[in-house]
This record gives sequence, structure tokens and C-alpha cells, in this order.
Amino acid sequence: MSVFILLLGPPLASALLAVAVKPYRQFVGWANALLSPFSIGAAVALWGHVLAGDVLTSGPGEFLRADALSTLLALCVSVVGALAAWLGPGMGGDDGYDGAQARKFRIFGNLFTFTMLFAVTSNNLGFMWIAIEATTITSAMLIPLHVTKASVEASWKYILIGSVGIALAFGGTVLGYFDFVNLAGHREGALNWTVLMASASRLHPQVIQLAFVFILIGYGTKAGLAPMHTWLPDAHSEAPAPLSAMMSGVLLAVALYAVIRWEAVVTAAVGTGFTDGLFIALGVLSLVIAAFSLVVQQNYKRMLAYSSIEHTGLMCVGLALGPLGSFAAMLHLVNHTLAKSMLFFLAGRVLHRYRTTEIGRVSGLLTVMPWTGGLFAAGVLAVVGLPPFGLFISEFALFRAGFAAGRPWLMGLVLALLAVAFVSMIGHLNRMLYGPPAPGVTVGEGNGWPLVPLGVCATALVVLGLTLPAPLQVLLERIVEIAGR
Amino acid sequence: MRLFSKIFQVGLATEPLPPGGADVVRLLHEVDARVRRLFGRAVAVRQVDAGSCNGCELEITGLTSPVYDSERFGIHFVASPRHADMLLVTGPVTRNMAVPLLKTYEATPAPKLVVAVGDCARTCGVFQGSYAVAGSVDQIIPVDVFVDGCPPEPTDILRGILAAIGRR
Amino acid sequence: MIGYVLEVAQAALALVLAPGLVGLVRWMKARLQNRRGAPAWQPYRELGKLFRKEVVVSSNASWLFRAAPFVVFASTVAVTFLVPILAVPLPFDGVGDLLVVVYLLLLGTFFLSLAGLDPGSPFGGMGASREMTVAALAEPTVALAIFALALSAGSTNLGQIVARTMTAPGAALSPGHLLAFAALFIVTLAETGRLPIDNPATHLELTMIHEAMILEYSGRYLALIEWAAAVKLLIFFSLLGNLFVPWGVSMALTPGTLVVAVASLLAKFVVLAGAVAVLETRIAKLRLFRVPELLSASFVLALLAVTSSFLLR
Amino acid sequence: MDSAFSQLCVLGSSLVLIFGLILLWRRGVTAYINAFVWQSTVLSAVTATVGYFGNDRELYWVAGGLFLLKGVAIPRLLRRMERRFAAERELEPYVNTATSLVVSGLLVLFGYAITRPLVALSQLPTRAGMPLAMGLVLVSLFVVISRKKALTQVIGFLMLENGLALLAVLGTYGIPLIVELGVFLDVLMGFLVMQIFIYQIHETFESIDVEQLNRLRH
Amino acid sequence: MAPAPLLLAVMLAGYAAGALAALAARGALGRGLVAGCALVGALAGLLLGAVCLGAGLAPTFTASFLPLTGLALRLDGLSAFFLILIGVVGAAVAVYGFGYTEAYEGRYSLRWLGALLNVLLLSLSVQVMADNALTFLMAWEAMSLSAYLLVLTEHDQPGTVRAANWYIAITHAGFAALVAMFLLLSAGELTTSFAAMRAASLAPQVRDAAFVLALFGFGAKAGVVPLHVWLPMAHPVAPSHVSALMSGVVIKMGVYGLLRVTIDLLGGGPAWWGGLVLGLGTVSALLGVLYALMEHDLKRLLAYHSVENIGIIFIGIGAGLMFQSYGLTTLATLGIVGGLYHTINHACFKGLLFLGAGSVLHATGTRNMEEMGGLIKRMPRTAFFFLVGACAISALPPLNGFASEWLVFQTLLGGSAIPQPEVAVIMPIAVAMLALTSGLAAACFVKAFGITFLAIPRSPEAEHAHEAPRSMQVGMVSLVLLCVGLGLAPFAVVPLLGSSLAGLGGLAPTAVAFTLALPLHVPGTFGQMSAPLLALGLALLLALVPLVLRVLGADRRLRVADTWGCGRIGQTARMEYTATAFAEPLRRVFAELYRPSRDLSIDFHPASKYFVQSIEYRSEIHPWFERVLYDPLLHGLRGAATRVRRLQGGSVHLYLVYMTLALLVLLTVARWRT
Repeated sequence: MSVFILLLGPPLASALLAVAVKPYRQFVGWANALLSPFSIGAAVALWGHVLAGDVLTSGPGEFLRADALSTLLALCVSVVGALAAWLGPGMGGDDGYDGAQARKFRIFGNLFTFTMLFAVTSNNLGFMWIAIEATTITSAMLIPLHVTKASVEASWKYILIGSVGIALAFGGTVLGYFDFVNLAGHREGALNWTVLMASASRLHPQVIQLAFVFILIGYGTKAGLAPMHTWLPDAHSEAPAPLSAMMSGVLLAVALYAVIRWEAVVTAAVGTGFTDGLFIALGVLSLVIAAFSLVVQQNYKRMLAYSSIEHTGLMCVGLALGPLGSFAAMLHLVNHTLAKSMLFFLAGRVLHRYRTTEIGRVSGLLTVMPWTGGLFAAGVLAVVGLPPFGLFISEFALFRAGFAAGRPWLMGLVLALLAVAFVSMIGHLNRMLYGPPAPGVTVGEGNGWPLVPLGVCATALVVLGLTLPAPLQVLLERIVEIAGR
Repeated sequence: MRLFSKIFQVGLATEPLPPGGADVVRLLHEVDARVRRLFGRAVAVRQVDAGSCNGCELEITGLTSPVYDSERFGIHFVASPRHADMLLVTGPVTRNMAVPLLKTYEATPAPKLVVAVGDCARTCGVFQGSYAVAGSVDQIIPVDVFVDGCPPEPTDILRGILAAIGRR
Repeated sequence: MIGYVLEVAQAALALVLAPGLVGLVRWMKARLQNRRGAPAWQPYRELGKLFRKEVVVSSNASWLFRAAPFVVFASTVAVTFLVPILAVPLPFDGVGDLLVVVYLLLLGTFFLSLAGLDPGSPFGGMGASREMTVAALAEPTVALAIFALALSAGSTNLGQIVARTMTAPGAALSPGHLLAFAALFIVTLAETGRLPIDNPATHLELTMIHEAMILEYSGRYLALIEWAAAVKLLIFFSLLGNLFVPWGVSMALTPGTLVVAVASLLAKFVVLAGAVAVLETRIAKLRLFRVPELLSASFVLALLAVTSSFLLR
Repeated sequence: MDSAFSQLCVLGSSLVLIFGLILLWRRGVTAYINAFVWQSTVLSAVTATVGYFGNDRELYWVAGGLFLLKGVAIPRLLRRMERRFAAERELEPYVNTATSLVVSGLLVLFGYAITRPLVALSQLPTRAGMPLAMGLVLVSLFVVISRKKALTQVIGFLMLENGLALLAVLGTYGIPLIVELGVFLDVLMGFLVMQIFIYQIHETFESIDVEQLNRLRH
Repeated sequence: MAPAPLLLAVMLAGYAAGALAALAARGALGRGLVAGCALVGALAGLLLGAVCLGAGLAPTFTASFLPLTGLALRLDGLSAFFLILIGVVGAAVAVYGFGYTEAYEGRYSLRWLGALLNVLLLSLSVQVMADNALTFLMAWEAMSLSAYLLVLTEHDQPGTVRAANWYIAITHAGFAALVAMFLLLSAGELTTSFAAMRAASLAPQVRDAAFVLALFGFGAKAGVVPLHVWLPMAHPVAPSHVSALMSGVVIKMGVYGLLRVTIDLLGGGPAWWGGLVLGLGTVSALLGVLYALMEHDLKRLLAYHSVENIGIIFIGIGAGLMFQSYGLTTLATLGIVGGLYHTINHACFKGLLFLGAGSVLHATGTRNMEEMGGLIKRMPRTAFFFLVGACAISALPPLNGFASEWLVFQTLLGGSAIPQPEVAVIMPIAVAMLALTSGLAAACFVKAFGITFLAIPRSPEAEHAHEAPRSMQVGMVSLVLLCVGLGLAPFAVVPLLGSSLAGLGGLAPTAVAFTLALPLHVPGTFGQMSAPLLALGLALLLALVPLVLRVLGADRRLRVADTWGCGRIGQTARMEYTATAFAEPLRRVFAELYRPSRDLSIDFHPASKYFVQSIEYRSEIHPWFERVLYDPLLHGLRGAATRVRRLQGGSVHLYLVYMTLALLVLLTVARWRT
């Protein structure tokens, strides 16, 4: 229990503190920053338990539960949450936010983190749904932190599409529950994943398939899978940088987590063929749309958003490629979380300096902010899948899985689409990095300390590109077992 | 085939060089014996038109024809003064051509000879005194032989060249 | 030992005979123009004269300009050691084959073209450009002709080819051989600067190819280049004469056969010189930009030669 | 007894669906809100009925919650917004009324087709209402798609949730209460946030016409 | 055996230290450390290759360093050969770079330049030793990435970024093909080790697909037509020593990969494989040199020549593959040896030429040949080195280019051994094209050397050019010596190359017994020649002729005068023949191919049209494959992108429609799925 409190407590406490202190004071931010590592510590502790082979549960009716999959997500969420706490508004200095905005960020940002952490540690699929719905609400509140026409529009689209999607996921949950109830009757903790899994193999195939369609469309909306991805470029590009980082880095992953939970149930009921087909269809569609949308992209934050769609699609395809593919997808998830959150934080720095999100008007980034530019370049090179960054390894593993699974044509298509995305992103990157500094932009790195944690991210990416630490490998292997592969 | 039968029917068209008086050829000085021996059987000629009315050129062209055939004496015309042993200069030297003539002379490797052909080359002829004329050839570069005539006949020119290399 | 002596003797013979060969062509041409013409040995006199003249060098020229004549001469002379002129097999046969011959000649052309560019005269550049164009376009034909010969002889080494053709005389009259001969003949005209590709007697700079490159040369440098050009003509005549019609070439290295070899060589030269002279009388120079057409015609001939050798194998 | 129960359920579900269809038919926002109030009331009644016949006490609480939340609280907020924006009439929708009704008929048929295995599987007397609930979900989606005002979209979304709630009640006699409470909370919070955004849209765009929200593209 | 791990460690440590030193130190010390460490690494690699090749060793090294499969290195003959290649060029480039980068001080980031150079060398070395697909691909992408960033060094110059984009785009497309190829080959084997790939028995279609993918991927790296478009863009804009490394070594990795995959892993294939390689090689060789002829940018010209020479290498390899498919292993070995020989030769002379061009660029600040001239007097040593390179690349005996081209010719002549005449006829055509190529190459280098170095300067920059610093000269001299040495010693090099191939899939189990006598005698076939004797003869003659002339008493007077120009007064650079003019005859001959656009505008004097005030002549050549191949591709891509972009139209209703449709479709699928 204490571990879960340590995991879920800090963000909740930070949020409450921010609610209590009005007007905003700087110590709230610092308190948040100091509390956030405890979550990471708790996640690491969970990891230790997983490595030791036991699954931690807690609360009435095994209310909270942390197996390998939960642990991985908890790790990602807590790390990105901590990054957002450190680099978010209200830590002093000229960061372009006033006190009210900082307070709003501290309240809803922490609630956002809390809901995500709760979603991944909840054993009950109903509560998981509630938590994910809550992520929509909390994150939507933060998008128009600076109220502009664009941010209001983005937030409306996000909340509407997200809510409709998540409502459909609720429909899926209901259908799944229906199937279970028909089989086993009303039981205590019937919506618990463990309970559901125990009798999953006897579920009615057609019903659980229908349920899964609702689930996939619903959570897929939050995960940014095409064709439900439409809110994502808008929301990610208009949200403040820390929020973009959290959304792109972990929110998508949390939604994918929900899909995987249900996929395990469906797979147990009807085998892998059904989910594989859906994953491949939606994954490839996401890849196609993302790759071609990147070609003539003019906004670097949208570019990063489409890249997220691309990677979600890739993970989705990976999930359909057998155990090895699932392994690769999960590794990719970790890498993508690190790379994309780093990139969005950096994009925030760029935006703060250049006051524009247009690629064409950001020029000479390497001259203006050499370290930011360099890290940004490293991040983009990482997300396009170049060594020595971790995404190269996970993509390679994914392809290897695809070929081993006897799907060379699919993999050929994916390779081609990734190449299109690669070429486009490199072109956009170069337009930003080089050339004369844009007029009216001050040259100089500015406040450099936020770069330290981001540099750590980049280093971690390189480490993951060169080696796969045994604890991580074990963790991922456990996940593959959980996913029913 | 008709060409070849024509060649066969005509036979040799070259006429022997008739002996003639030395009155049209004026030797300015004896050529060095070594040079004479060197050029005796092979001399390359570079023709320079220093401002001629082209009368002399017409006659010089005759030298390579089958009738006069200068090649039988080892005399052939070349395209560059670097290859030449002898400059064949015609006409009065106009102002425009004075420097080129001098440069041509400089460009010719030693030992070298200069044969000035036609009256103009020696006296500037009817162009004498013209604002455009710089002077006779010998006023610009040293001349070894003058060939008189306006224009001189090909045989005279041939004799002049032969005289210059000491093969009268 | 006798082989090495013969090798040197053959090279010396080539050097000595070469100017005479040029003179022979000129004399024949003069006669065909109904002129008396200079005697065949006139080129010796001209070379002698040039060796005793002063050299004038452009102030713009570098050491390359002065080195080039020696490179040209040396590479050409080196070839005379590899080409069977009198006898086979000779000890240096294995030092270089037909490809080596071609590329050695290219070496000379390369340096001569550079020398043409060196003084900065527009004529030199023009000549160099045209010479390299012609050389490059002639190259595939030579290579194919070699291919055709090598196919039937089983070797690219010249001595081997001659020996093989001697032992199997039928090959000399095969269509492949005849076509290859025709192709190589055209290439000979191109490589040695003969009509209709180049006019060795022209005085107009704008129509020149080979001459334009060497307009700047004088004295002994000019002599070396002219001599090398003459040797090149002799080499090509020897190739035409001895590779396709090898009879007369000494294989026993006895004095008797050597005498026969010299005699037959002279006879072949006279025939080839006559052919060139007649041709040069008969036809006019091609426009420069029509030269490639002629060369491509020769290329097609060579290609036909190879394919026919393949199919008749 | 079961047949009466079953009849009542089908009747209730039909009413719920019909109130949904009113949205496609009528033009005034006031009418939409009224339809929504009636729909929520019928829904809570159906829930209570199921609780009664199914002997499930928890469902009374759910029915009460439903009524308070969707039949009273949310409509009040909706009415306040309506007055604030003076948005009496819905704009010309993307799809005209006649076509809308045809499409929704087809969607209900599709709902029937989809829920066939559910109905076949279930032994509950309430099962006959499930296709209607599924139909309502699809029709509500169609409302959200085809209507231009932000307010109408919100109502459509709320009806979508009603449809899902109906599905849960009819199919499983309701999901566990604690989960249901969480869902209520979420619905309320979600609605409040949407309300905030609608005010923001009105503030920045001076209209709640969603069609204007099209500057973010590509 | 013992020195191998040590040398490997020294090599890796050297490069790594160089990379770190570059980041740490600055100024002359930094440059020195970069050069020194790289030199140590390169020499260690060179020695490692030499030791293994000489002793016929094939040591393996493994480490659990990389995830999934671990790092696996193995050093067989082929690897050893390419290690030597990397070492040779790497060492020369490192030394040259010390002087060359001095001018970059303060203008560009020397840290990254130095670090990336070392990383590039490191990844190259690792790559040729890779023994599983992941190691290979990692090193491959590291190489591409570092080369790409090196190309970007002078990012403020026009065209650089565009060139880098093209480079990375094409090379990445190739990379994608390679990933697919390796995974096809590994056939579900998860370790992706090369040993498993050799052992795998694959369906013929899979083998064919793998071959085509390999050809695409490696061809893109090697710069084979039509995948070469990046090459003439990227090489000129890179720093010259990097260009030398890229042209000399990096593109050779395409050759290495092709050999490794087709010969070693696939063990050869049907005749059409070889035919395809041969055909591509022929086309590349010819088009490369033809486009080079039209270039007036010295480094672009050299870059096009890289296309040409890669073509020649591919001709050799293609012929080898064809022979292999007919079971003619001796000829097959000969062809591949010819290709390899040309590979190292090209590395030497093209490296040399790029370094020479770099010196010229360093001295004059321009790459445009039309603004050069007269440099032979201002930078005599560079001129001499460049001349040697030019002769070598023009295949003039007795330099190295000739030796390898001769070998390739001989292989092709062996084509008569192919039993089917209709197939064999390909060979003479290749011979003809190769001959045309080498003739045109000679013409091109007469132009390149003549216009750049000879006559009088055409611009003030050329007028005031200065000789390159000592370190740059050392870099060039080492390559000059290699060009000469490799040319003189084919009798030693060829057997070594033969042994480097020994035992690779289907080739003769031991090296073909090339005699170690002076002549290079090609067994079983056509000709023989002796490079050392040839060189000796030429040298003797060159020495003898002036001697004899002196003995015979030839005139020795020499006078310096103006250039003869028909007596005109004063010579200016504008009277000289230009590079454009030089290439004009060939442009006319191949006008069909070039399709030049001409733009001639003449300004007349207002008084009379007989007085011309100025003539402006502009002519451009648009390579047709860019129009025919890449434009439609880019167009299609952009069209697809526009269509996809339209999906994100901004209307939230539309978005919900997508979602609903997806729901309905998937529900239908799920409902009626059996």
C-alpha cells in the first residue's frame, strides 16, 4: 500500500497544495518538483517487485495492482511527470506565464499525472476507464493556458472528440462486462482485470469482439490512432510545452496500455488473429497518414505531433507481430516517451525564443541556441530512428519480429513509410537548424539549467541504443507474457 | 575512277625551274654557311602578309601548285612561326601589322631568314607616304633577300627563296 | 640473347624507318597530284634540321611543356618493343599486350594535349580538345578490334596473335578478321591524324587537330613529336600488316627468315602507304562534327567483327 | 411477470430512443433540452424498473443519481447557457431533416444487426431493449456529427452517454455502483469543462457555431 | 593471432580517443590530437588488416554490448582488405586534415568536424568487420549519419543543406532496403548472424528479392546510376578531406556490402544477377564520365568520376558474378579481384585528387575551374600530385588505374567462355563501353588538369594562390606513393586480393594461383603484362632520349618568348581556352544525352549591329534521370501528401465522421467475422 501511496500521493498532494495556495507562490512549484521524484522512486520500487517475480496489489478487492505492464507505464508517467514538474511554469524566471496560469498548470498538470498513474495501476477496468476519461478533462483544461483562438479551438476539438471516443470505450467496457456477467453472473470485483482474465477463455467470441471494437475505437482515439487521431496535432501543437510533452510522451502510451489490457482478454477468448488484423489496419493507416502529413508540414510542433501518431501506429503494428513484436513495441514505447517528451520541452524553448511555431520562420537555431538546437537535432534524429539512439534498436527489433512472423510485405510498406517520414523530418529539421538567425531574435542560450534533465533523457536514449539493461529486458518479457503472447 | 584515270593521263605537271637572271632577286648579304647547309634541303616557310594588296599572295599560292611545286626543293609552308625557318613577308608594313610582324620574327627560332616579296615590301610602292604605312619590311625586321616585282612571278619567288638558302 | 638483340634491332629499325614511311606517303600523294614532290627521305632532312635549331618556349609554359615531348617519344618508342615488326616470339612479348599498347599511346596523347593547353594559346586548347575527343571516340573501336582478334587467337599478346594466325591461316580470311581490319584501318587514320579526320598539311589553324596542339613547339621538341608521330604511323601499319596478314614475319629468328621479314614488311608498308595516299587524294576532310559518325561506323564494324567471331566460334 | 417486465423495458427503451430522434426532427435548442430532460427521466425510470424487477437495490440509487444529474442539474445549466447565448434556433444542419431521419432509421437497423449476438446470448428479460440502446448510441453520434452548434453537440454527447447507460442497465442490470458513481462524477466534470469551453468559444469567437473552428488544419 | 586483438583495441581506442579529444581540445592542439589519434587508429587498422590477410587468419570478436543480438565482429579476408583500404585513406586524410582545417578555425565547429571524422572512421572499421546484421546496420547508419553531418560542416554555404538532404534521403532509402534484405536473409533466425544466413536455404524468389534489395541499398550508397544524384551534390560541399574519405572509402562500403551479401551470404546466384550488376556498372561508368566532362566545378567533376569508377568496379564484380553462375570460378575470382583492385586504386587516386582539389580550394577559395589556371607555377607540388592522380584515374600505364582496368578488361575478354553466345555478347559491349569510358576519362582529366593548373591565371585569386602547407602535402604524397606502388606491383597485389576472397561462397576454395613472377599472368586466359618492366622501360627511355640527344649534339639553345597568337598584342586570360570550350565537341557528339539548354544573348552597339558590346552565353545541362525518375517521384509524394493533408480539414464534424465510419466498419467486420 505504501508504495502505491508513494506513487499516487505526490501528484495529488501537489495539486491540492496548488489549490490551497491562492494566489500562486513559487514554493508550490518547488514543492511539486521536490515531491515528484518520490513517484519515480515508487515506480522503481514496483519494478523491483516485478523483477522479484511478485505482483503488488492493494486496496479493497485488489483495487490497485501493479504488474509488469503497469510498472513500465508508471515509470514512464512518473518520469515525464517529474520533468513537467521541474520544467513547468512557475519555477521563477521569465518563462512566459503569469501566476494564475502557473497555478492552473500546477493544479491540473498534477491531476493529469495522478489520473494517468491511477489508470495504469487500477485493477478495475471500470476505474481505468474513469481515470482515462479524467485525463481528458484535466489535460483539456490546460490546453488554453494562453487563451487564443487556436488554443480554444484545439481544446474544444480535443474535449469533444476525446469525450465521444472515451464514451465509446465505456460502451466497450459495458459490452465486455455483459459478456462476463452472462458467463459468470454478478460477482465481486467482476470488472477487475484479473477476474476477467481468469475466465477470459470462455467468453463469447463474437460479443467480446464487438466489445473490443468499441474499446479500440475509444482508447484508440486517446492513443492517436488514425482515423481518430484528428484532435492530436491540434491539441499537441497548441498546448503549452510541458503539457504537450506529457500528452505525447505518456498519455498516448496510457491509452495504448488500456488497449493492451483488453487485448489480453480478447486474445484469450478468440486467439490473436482478430486483434492482429485490427492493430495492423489501424497501425498502418496511422503510419500512412502521419508519414504523408509530415511531408509538407510547416509547423514544428505539429510535426512532432504527427511523429507521435507515426510511432503509435508503429507500436500498434508491433503488437500484432507476436511476442517479439510486442516486446519491440514496449521497448519502443519507452524510447518514444523519452525522445518525444524531450523534443516537446525543447520545442517549448524554441517557441519561447522565436515566438512562432512555423518551421520557415525558425532559422539558425544552432546559432541562436546551440545547445537547444543540438539537443533538438539529436531528438529528431532519434525519433526518425537513427543509431545510436534507442528507437533504432526498437524499430529494428520490430522489423525483425515482422519478418520472423512472415509478413515481409507489411514490413516493406512500413519501412517505406518510415523512410518518407524520415526524409521529411530531416528536411524540416535542417530548415530550422541552419541559415542566418531569424531577425529580431536574441542570440544566446539563455537559462540553461532546464537542459540538464533533457540532456539526461538524451543520454538515456543513447544508452538504450547501445545496450538493453537486464532489468528492463526482464520487465519487457513479463509484459509480453501479460499481453497474452 | 575517273579521277585516277585523269591523274594517270596528265602525268607529271611540274615544270623544271628555268634558269633566270638574278635581277629580280636582291641578296642583302651572304647567308652563314652553316645555316645554308642546315636549310639546304629542308626549309619551312611562314608567310606573313604585312599589309599587301594580296597580289603577291596569289602568286605565292602558285608555289604549291603542281606546276611550280616548291616541295620538290624541300620547301614547305607551315602554320606557325615556331615551325618556320624563313619568313616570307609581303606588302608594305602597315601600322597595324608592324608589331605583329616583329612578334612573328621573335617567335621564329634561330637560325632564321627573311625574304621580302614584292615591290611594296621593299619600297612601300604606291602606298608610300600613307598615314597607315609604317615603312618597308627592312625598317621593321632584318631582311635577307628582296624579290622585286609587282607582283613577282612564282618562279621569281622560288628563286628568291632558294637564293636565301644559298641554292641558286 | 638473340631475342633481346632482335628486340632492340626491331625498335631501332622502327625508329629509322618511320620518317621514311611518312615521306613515302607524301611522295605517293605528290605523284597522285601530278607533282614531282619531295623524295621519300625528305622527313629525315627536316628532322635533322629541327634538331639543330633553337627552341622558343612560351613564357607562360611550365615544365610540363618541356617534358611532354620526351614522354610522347618515350611512350611511342616503348610500344615498338611490344609490337611484332619483324619476328615473333620476342622476349618482351609478355611485358605488354595490345591493351598496353593502346594505353601507352594514350599516355602520349594525354601529355601532348596537356602541353597544348600549357602555353595558354587558344589554338593549343582547341587542338587538345579535339585530339582528346577523337582519341576517346576511337578507343572503343580499338578495344573491340582487340576483342575480336583475341577471341580467335586466345590471347591479347601480340606475338601470340601473330603466331596463332600463322598456324591457322583460315582465320585471317574469316569475316570477323576482315571487319576488324576495316575498323582498325579507320582508327589508324584517326589516331595518326590522316584524312578524312585531320589534314596533316593544313595551314588553317581552325581546321587543325594534331597540328594545333603543337603549334607552340619548335626545334628539337618539335622534332621529337614529329618523329614520334611517324613512329606511331609505323606502329599502326605494322599492326595492320602483321596481325591480320602475318605471313613474312620471322618465327625462326634465322638470318634468312629475317631478311624475308624485312622484305615483306617493306612490301606491306608500300601497300598500306599507297592505300593511304590514294585515299587522301580521293577524299576531302570531314567537318569536325561529322568525325564521330565515321568513328561510330568503325565501331559498328568492330562490333560486327566480334559478334561474328562469337557466332562462328 | 417477466413478460410485463420485458414489455416495460422495451417501451422505456423505445421512448428513450424516440426522445433522441426528436433532436433530429426539431430545430429549437429549447426543444432539445426538453427532449433530453424527458429522455433522462425515462432512463432513470427504466433503471428503477430494472432495479425493482431484478431485485437490485443499488439500481435505485443509480436511478436517483441519474435523475438528479441528467434530469435536473445538467438541464438547468443547459438552460442557463441557452439564455446566455440567446441561441433559440439551431443553424441549418449539415444533413437536412428528412435525410437525417432516414439515416437514423438505418443506424437503428444497424444497431439491431450488431446486437443480434448479444440478444441471442443473453437470458435476461430486458434483452429486447438492447438493440434500441445501441441504436440510440449510433443516432447520438450522428447528432454530434451533423449539428453545428456547440450546445447541440453537447446535448448529443449527453444522449450518447444515456444510450450507453441504457445499454448497461438492460444488458447487465448495471455496472457496479462504485464504478457507476465514478462515471457520474466524470460526466459531471466533463460537462462542466465543456461548459467552460463553450463560454470560452463564445468569448473568443463571439458565437458558438462550431463551423468557425477551422483554423487548425493540416 | 596474438596481435589481432591488440591491434583491434588500439584501432578502436585511437578513433574513440580522437573523437573525445576533438570535443575537449581546441586550436592547433585539438587539430593535432584529432589527426594523431585518427592516424594511430588508421594505422592500427591497416596493420590489423595486413596481419590477417597476410597470415590468412579470420579471428572473431564478440561482445554482449548491443541489445538483442550483441556485437559480433569477424575478420576474414574481405574485411581485412577493406580495413586496409580504410586505414590507407584514413591515415592520409587525417594528416591532410590537420593543415586543411586550420582555415576553418573560428568559422565552423572544429570540434564536431574532428569528432565526426573519427566516428566515421570508427563506424567504417566496425562495419567491415560486422558479423551480424544488427552490428552491420548500426555501423552503417552511424557511418551515414556522421558522413551526413560532416557534409553539413559548411552549412552556411549555398547548396550545402540541400545536398545533405539529398544524401541522407537516398542513403536512408537504401538503408530501408538493407534492413528488409537482411531480415529476409535471416529467415526468422533471431540472432541475425551472418553464419546463420550463409547456412539458410531460401526459396529462389526470396534470394532474388534479397539480391535486388541489396543491389538497391548498396547501390544507393555506392552511387550507381540512377541512385547517384546525391553524390555530385554532397561531395563538393563537404570539406575536401571529408570528400576524399567519402569518395575513397564511404561509397566503397556499397561495394563491400554487395560482395559480402551476394558472394558470401547468398553464395552467388543466377546469371541475371551478374548481368544486372554489369549493366548498371556499364551505365554508371559511361554516364558518370559523360556528366563529369560537362562539369566546371572541380569537385563536382571528381564526384561524377566517382560514379564512373564505381561503375568500373561494378563491371568487374558483375562479370565475376556472371562467371560464377556458369561455374567458371577462376574467371569469377578474376573479375571480383579486378573490382577489388580497382576499389583500392580508386580510393588512392580519388582520395589524392580530392585532396589536391582541396589544396586548390584552400589556395584560391573557388571550385570553379574557369577561375583557375596557372597554378602549376604557384603550387608546383600540388600540381604534380594532382597530375599523378589524373594519370592514374585516366588508366595511363604504369600507374595503378591501368593495372586494375587491364584486369577488368581481361576478365571481360574471358566472356567467350560463357557457353551461350547470346549472353556472352554482353561482354564485348561492356568492353567497348569501358574503353569509351576510359578514353573520355582521359579527355576529362586533360581538361581538369589543363584548365586548372596550366596556362595563365584566369582570376586574381588564382593569381595569388599559394602552395599548400606541409601537412597537406604529406597527406597527398602518401597517396601518390601508393598510386605508383599499386601500379607497379600488381603481381603482388593480385594474389593477395585473390586470397582475400578465398573460400567465399562458391569461389575457388583457395586463392587463384597467380604467379609471383614479374609479369602479371592471368591464368587460363588471355594476356599478360608486366607493370614493373613497363615502368622500367619507360623510365629508361625517358632518361635515355635527352642523353642521346645531348651526345648526338642536338642544339640546346632555348629562348623564352610570348605565346604565339598570330602576332596579336598582349595575351590575357580571356583568350585562353575554357573548360566549356574544351568540352564542346563532346557535348555536341552526345547532345542527345545532355539535351543542353542554350541561352545566347548578344548586346550590339547602338550605332551598328556590327559592333558587339557583349556576348553572354549560358548553357545548362539537366540530367534526364532527374527529370524522368525523381521529379515524378517527388511530385507523387507531394501529391499524396496534399491529399492526405486534406483529411485534416479543420472541421470537427468531419473528424467525428471519420471516427464513426471507423466504428461502423470495424463493427461490421467484428460482427460478421467467422
